[in-house]
Amino acid sequence: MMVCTALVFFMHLGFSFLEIGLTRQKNTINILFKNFFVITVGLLLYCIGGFNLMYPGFEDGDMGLLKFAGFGITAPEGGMGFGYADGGYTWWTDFLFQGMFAATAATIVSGAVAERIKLKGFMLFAVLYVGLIYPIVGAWKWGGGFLDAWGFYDFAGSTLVHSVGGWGALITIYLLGARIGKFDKDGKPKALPGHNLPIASAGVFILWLGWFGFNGGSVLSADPELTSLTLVTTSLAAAAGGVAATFFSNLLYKNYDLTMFMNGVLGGLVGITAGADQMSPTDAILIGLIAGVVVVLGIALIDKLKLDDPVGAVAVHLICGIWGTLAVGIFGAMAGFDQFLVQLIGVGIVGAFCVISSFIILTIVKATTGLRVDKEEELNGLDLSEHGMEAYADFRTNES
Amino acid sequence: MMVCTALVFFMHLGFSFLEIGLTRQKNTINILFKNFFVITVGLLLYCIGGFNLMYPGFEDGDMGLLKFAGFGITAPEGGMGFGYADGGYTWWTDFLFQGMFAATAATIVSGAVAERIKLKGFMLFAVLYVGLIYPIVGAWKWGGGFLDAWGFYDFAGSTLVHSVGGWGALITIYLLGARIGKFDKDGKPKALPGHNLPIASAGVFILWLGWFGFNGGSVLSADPELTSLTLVTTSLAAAAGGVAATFFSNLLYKNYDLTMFMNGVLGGLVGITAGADQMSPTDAILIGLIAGVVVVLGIALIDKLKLDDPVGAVAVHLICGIWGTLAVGIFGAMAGFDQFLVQLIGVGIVGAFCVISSFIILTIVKATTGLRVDKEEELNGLDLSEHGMEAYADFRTNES
Amino acid sequence: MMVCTALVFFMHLGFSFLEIGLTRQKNTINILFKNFFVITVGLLLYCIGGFNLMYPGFEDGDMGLLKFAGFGITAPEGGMGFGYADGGYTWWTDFLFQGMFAATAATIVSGAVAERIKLKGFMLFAVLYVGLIYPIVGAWKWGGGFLDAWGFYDFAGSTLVHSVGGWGALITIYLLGARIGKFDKDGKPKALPGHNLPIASAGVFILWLGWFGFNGGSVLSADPELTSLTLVTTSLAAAAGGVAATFFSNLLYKNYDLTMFMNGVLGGLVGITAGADQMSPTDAILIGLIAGVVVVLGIALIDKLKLDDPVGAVAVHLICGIWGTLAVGIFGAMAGFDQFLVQLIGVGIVGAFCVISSFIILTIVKATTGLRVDKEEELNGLDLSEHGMEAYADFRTNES
Amino acid sequence: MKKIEAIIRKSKFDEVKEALHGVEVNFFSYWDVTGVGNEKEGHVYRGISYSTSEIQRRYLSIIVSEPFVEKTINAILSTAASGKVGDGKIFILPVEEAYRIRTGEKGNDSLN
Amino acid sequence: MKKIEAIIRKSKFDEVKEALHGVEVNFFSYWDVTGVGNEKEGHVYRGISYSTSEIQRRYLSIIVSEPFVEKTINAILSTAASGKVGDGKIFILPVEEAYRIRTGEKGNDSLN
Amino acid sequence: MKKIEAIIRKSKFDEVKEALHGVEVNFFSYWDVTGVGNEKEGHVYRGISYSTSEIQRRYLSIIVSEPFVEKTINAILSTAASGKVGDGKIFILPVEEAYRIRTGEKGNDSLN
Ligand SMILES: Nc1ncnc2c1ncn2[C@@H]1O[C@H](COP(=O)(O)OP(=O)(O)O)[C@@H](O)[C@H]1O
Ligand SMILES: Nc1ncnc2c1ncn2[C@@H]1O[C@H](COP(=O)(O)OP(=O)(O)O)[C@@H](O)[C@H]1O
Ligand SMILES: Nc1ncnc2c1ncn2[C@@H]1O[C@H](COP(=O)(O)OP(=O)(O)O)[C@@H](O)[C@H]1O
Repeated sequence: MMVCTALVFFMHLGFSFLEIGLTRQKNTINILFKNFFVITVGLLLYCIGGFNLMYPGFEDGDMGLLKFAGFGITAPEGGMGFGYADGGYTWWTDFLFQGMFAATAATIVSGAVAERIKLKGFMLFAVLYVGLIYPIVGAWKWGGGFLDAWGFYDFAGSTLVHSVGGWGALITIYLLGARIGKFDKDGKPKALPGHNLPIASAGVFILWLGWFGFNGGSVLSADPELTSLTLVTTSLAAAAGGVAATFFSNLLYKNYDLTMFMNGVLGGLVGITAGADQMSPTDAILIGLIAGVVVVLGIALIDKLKLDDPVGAVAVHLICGIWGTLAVGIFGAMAGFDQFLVQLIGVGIVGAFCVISSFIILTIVKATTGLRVDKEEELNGLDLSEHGMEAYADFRTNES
Repeated sequence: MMVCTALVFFMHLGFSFLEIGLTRQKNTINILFKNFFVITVGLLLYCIGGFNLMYPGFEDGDMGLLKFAGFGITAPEGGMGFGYADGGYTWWTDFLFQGMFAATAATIVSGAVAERIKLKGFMLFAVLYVGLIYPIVGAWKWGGGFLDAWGFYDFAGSTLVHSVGGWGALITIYLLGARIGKFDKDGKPKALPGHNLPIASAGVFILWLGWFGFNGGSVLSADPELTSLTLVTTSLAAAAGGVAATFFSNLLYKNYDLTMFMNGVLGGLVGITAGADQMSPTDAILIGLIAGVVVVLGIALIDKLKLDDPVGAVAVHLICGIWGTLAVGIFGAMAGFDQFLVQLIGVGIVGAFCVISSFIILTIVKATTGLRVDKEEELNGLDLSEHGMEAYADFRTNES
Repeated sequence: MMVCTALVFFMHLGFSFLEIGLTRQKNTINILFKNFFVITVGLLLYCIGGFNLMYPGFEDGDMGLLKFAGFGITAPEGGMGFGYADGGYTWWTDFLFQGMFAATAATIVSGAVAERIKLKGFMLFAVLYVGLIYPIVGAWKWGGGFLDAWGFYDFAGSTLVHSVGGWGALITIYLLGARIGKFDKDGKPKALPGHNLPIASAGVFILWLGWFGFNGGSVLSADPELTSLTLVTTSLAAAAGGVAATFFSNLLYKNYDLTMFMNGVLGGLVGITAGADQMSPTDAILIGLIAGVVVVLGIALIDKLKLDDPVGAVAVHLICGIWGTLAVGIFGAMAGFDQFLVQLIGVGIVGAFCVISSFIILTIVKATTGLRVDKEEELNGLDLSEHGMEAYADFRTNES
Repeated sequence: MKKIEAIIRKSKFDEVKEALHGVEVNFFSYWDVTGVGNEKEGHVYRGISYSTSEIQRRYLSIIVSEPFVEKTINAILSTAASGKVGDGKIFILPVEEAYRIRTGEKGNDSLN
Repeated sequence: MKKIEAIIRKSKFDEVKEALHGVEVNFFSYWDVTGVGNEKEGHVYRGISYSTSEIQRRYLSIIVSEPFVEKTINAILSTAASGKVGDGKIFILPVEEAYRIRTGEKGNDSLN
Repeated sequence: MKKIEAIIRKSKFDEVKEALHGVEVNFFSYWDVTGVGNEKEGHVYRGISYSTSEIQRRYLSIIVSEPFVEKTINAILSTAASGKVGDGKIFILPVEEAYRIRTGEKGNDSLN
């Protein structure tokens, strides 16, 4: 369990690498800075919130607000991080494991909005999203809230982590607009290739490794059989997702696209996350294969909608997150129409809440710090304009 | 054990980094793609095979073939991945651990053939080699086959993993020929320096880390004393290999060659793999020191034979794999002339089988997809010609 | 525990990445070489020393020397690595864990002296420092020596590892002088920006991960409650350190400096190391926040003293190491004036010993191999002049 | 034939390229250089604030026949200027001959 | 003295270099540039197929004395051509003076 | 107006730059190139010792008005030389016209 916590922590390097690698070098420092910010501030926020939930004062306030909104969360420990402290691990481990999770939601957004968001705006958004929205949604299910009561199932967060991040990403890129040069005058998408594919690939490997902790640790017990099954389903879905995405994109676009391979692997991982402990290996492979195809189509769809998602966060985390959540009702031990319906409703409610709250938060952000850097800053790159530094000071660059 | 599985998985990033770092930037995407292909497809193949071995239909076929060939493997669970499911770990863990191993053999080949092999040809080769040859050889020893019956010892795969990969690499580079520019008109070797030594070094560190899983996990039990001894011998051999290679190559070539240091560490690791649980620390250091010298000489030998192995895979995996296997008969608890002979015979049989089967597979590959890219494609780099992408789109390059 | 050993091993990649990333590309190979040297030779030295300590011959000699010097270490197992082999882990694990630690001290020095030290000189220094000074100091506390008897507390090495490295770094950069171009004619510091910030950031993530092993493993037992508390305090201090350093440096210098974020995280980690098991989360956050501020001021101080520390090793390891050691007397379960005094005395004695012994060692180095490369070699970069290789052969560089 | 060397801001490159295509100048080569000039750029690195006059610029090398010289210059002047210090320079150098490697033809014919 | 600027395919560089050495042209400088020309290169990135006329080329700058001009041009023309669009160009510019930094000598003597 | 192209050792750049500033030459552009010349550099890679005549050099492109030509050349000659083979070259080319993009002014006025 502690090892899993370490692995989930390490995923933040994976995300950083993936995001850096798939964007242009002139925004590298900015992305790294955002990732450091999200993990450190995320942990601290989580700590502040976690502690307060233990003391009546804040707890009453917080729960009251939620009670007022009508979501019957009444248990004193209804918040995150304490709800299931009855297993074979300590409260501290649980806190840290959950804290590492929490920051993930904002990291997902970070990738999608890269290369054009204002640093201050992002920081404000991340604080609010990680500090408020993620724990509220989490409480509905993992905190024993109403989604849990309805029988909604989300093993390790296809919806609670990935979709929450994915919805935030979707709304933010919609409000933010595309990067300069992403669409030409006729609205046709252009390629703005990532600048460091080895680093991006390493990110995918590290994320896959981290998923061993993400899904393995979510068993939240030392039951070796279930944990190991989870690791098998996780790996097979990842492998299937990668293979499917590659060959499907090869079919469509007649080339062997490494970035599709990478996104396919991630899509498979996100897809299996909701039901990693409920699936047989064959189910896992099927879920992965479908996720791989879905990712490729998702990326094309985002382009068609004139949205600009440099790293494919929406396709991977939101679309595959939804697919994974629904898949619990289709494949595996829990499959059944009723379950499917519950899953669908869960996806819908979480989606609606995230969309609305993202809109509200982003409106606040726009009004206070501003959302997007100006044209000159964007063209020069955020590294120079926001940080006054270069990521690769000794190398001659080449970008257009 | 699950942690070890995760670490062995992570070795694939290590291999990718090492291979990328020691080759030229124009083939980076191609190498990454091959590595992703090997790990994902390897896992899926392993899953298909593993499952089939559980059902009479395929099992009969497969075993029948082997029976026909006269290698008396009759137990229903005679194949890989199920044979030793009596320890303190689950079948699932074992499957995944073995699956991660399997792909390694093809990854070793991937490095040696880099920068000139046709992608389709490699994919076909990898599927056949990982799907057929590796499990057949593995069954002889780990599956309880005849090598096991004879008393052949190979703790974690100096022969079964590394030599199998190494033989495949040797035959393939022989049939493939050297990269353009590797030898001048007079046959003198020229240097085609790797393009990213930090990444390559990181690969070595990651591989070393992975070896903790590779060797540690191969204890296949939670016996802490044996496992920890294994980690100590592993680390000492690695350290000794690195130091020996550095100072020996410094003696020969009068410089401090970082790539020799890296190959020496890997040579030490491969060398200790066959007997990691049988050696005292002093034995381990000796094995490592010799491996380090052997690697340096091996690399020079490969050059002298006019073979072209950009990453040193043959010297590290094949030559040190053989050395490590024989070392079981020379050093440590099992040393003795009889054991040495058995080890030698084992090395010979596996070698003969791998050489012959590689020839057959490569002949098939040559006849169907073709083996080598054409001159123009090679000069422009496989990234552009096979993938239509650049690995470092924003950087100004410099290669010749 | 074995996992922790693996993680501590992995820190060496973290250090390598951090040091590479924050220096110029023309010295990259040199730094990697030094790091490989330190970990491999460090392990081997440790093994030689460790074994000798088990046999009367050397042990008598060694202890005699120390006895002569008046430090009453008389227990036969008074040296490192055997003193506490009564826990729930094996002697082998302990040896390896400690061996991985040992090399850290020299690695810290490696970063500070980068870009100008002579390779041979560094190798000699590292051998003597890791082989003699580090174990002698370690024996005083962890070996049950007089510091331990006085009640000095240093959980995982704020003083015994980090300060020992930090003092060595300080003395060496003082004797070595600044890199050409670091100070202009008027003595004003100039920036020599690091060449690869993604790699440097990865180094920080990897170090943070490694600290889970460093501090987690130092519990030296499988007590899950204490271990998990340790991980929580470690992570919170890291997060707080990063945030404090960023915002404090933003206050001073009006920009968002990624390298300060990184150093702040590391400062927080070093700061918590002495008392990771004694602190509450709130204490940990406070220690981290102060460490973050201290790091920023420390870096400015080093510049003001006309010392040149490219990676901030002195500020992070020495200054935060001292701060962390003293913090044990200020915050947490052991706080109290008496404890503070003992901590202060411990810091002072270790400091005095390291300063003096570093001076002696460096004088020997200067007299034999020489300490600093000549001007031409430094300007051309150590990669070309000491290794005859380039780290990024395919890239067009840009440095001045 | 003339060689037009233009040193421009990287952020203006796309606009300049389109303007060149607009006047039928479809062939040129470019690379990135470091420009030393009047413009200063503020940087901070590890607490050291400094301003540098070394700024990344893009270097365009365009060989055109005489009738195109003026159009080319005007295309660049009208798109590369931001009005702030550091917009760059255009230099005109004489060219004596040009060859197309593919065919071996020379003179103005080889230019398009 | 003339300056010969040759823009060639990177894959032809080794052959060109040998040909230059063959005609005793042992001194030059080169760097990589992006060429905008007739040749199009097909790329795909994340499902977006696009073709670009921006291709990496190698830029050779060779200063030679008059007697060497023709040989140099012929050496390049005969080795750098593949016959396909995009083989590149050679330009000849006048050079007024040359100095060898090591010795300070000038004129043709400084060139070899 | 003249274009001064100087190919120098990278390790001499800082000194050269200061010398140029010393003679009021505050504007130029530079980039790194590979120089093929007399100097040989010894390398070893994985046991293969080889020496190469391809060495990284820095390429300075300085356009100055006539009165500055000599000072500039002297500044470079006096600082870039180490006396060992491989110090590099200086070439002088004619420039016909210069424009400042920011203002559109041309001639010598545009140069400073
Ligand atoms: N004489 C010159 N020779 C070569 N390059 C020059 C020269 N003058 C200016 N440049 C280039 O033009 C860029 C812009 O010039 P600068 O003086 O900063 O702005 P402005 O032209 O607006 O006064 C410089 O960074 C440099 O690259
Ligand atoms: N007028 C020019 N000025 C500068 N570079 C040019 C010019 N014309 C061509 N080039 C360079 O030559 C390369 C090849 O030219 P291209 O038109 O593609 O092929 P071809 O010469 O075979 O018709 C271009 O990519 C560009 O780098
Ligand atoms: N004719 C030339 N054309 C272009 N560049 C040249 C020429 N001659 C020399 N160079 C450049 O000058 C550098 C130094 O020249 P080299 O012959 O090595 O030394 P030296 O000038 O001291 O004899 C070469 O590496 C090359 O970059």
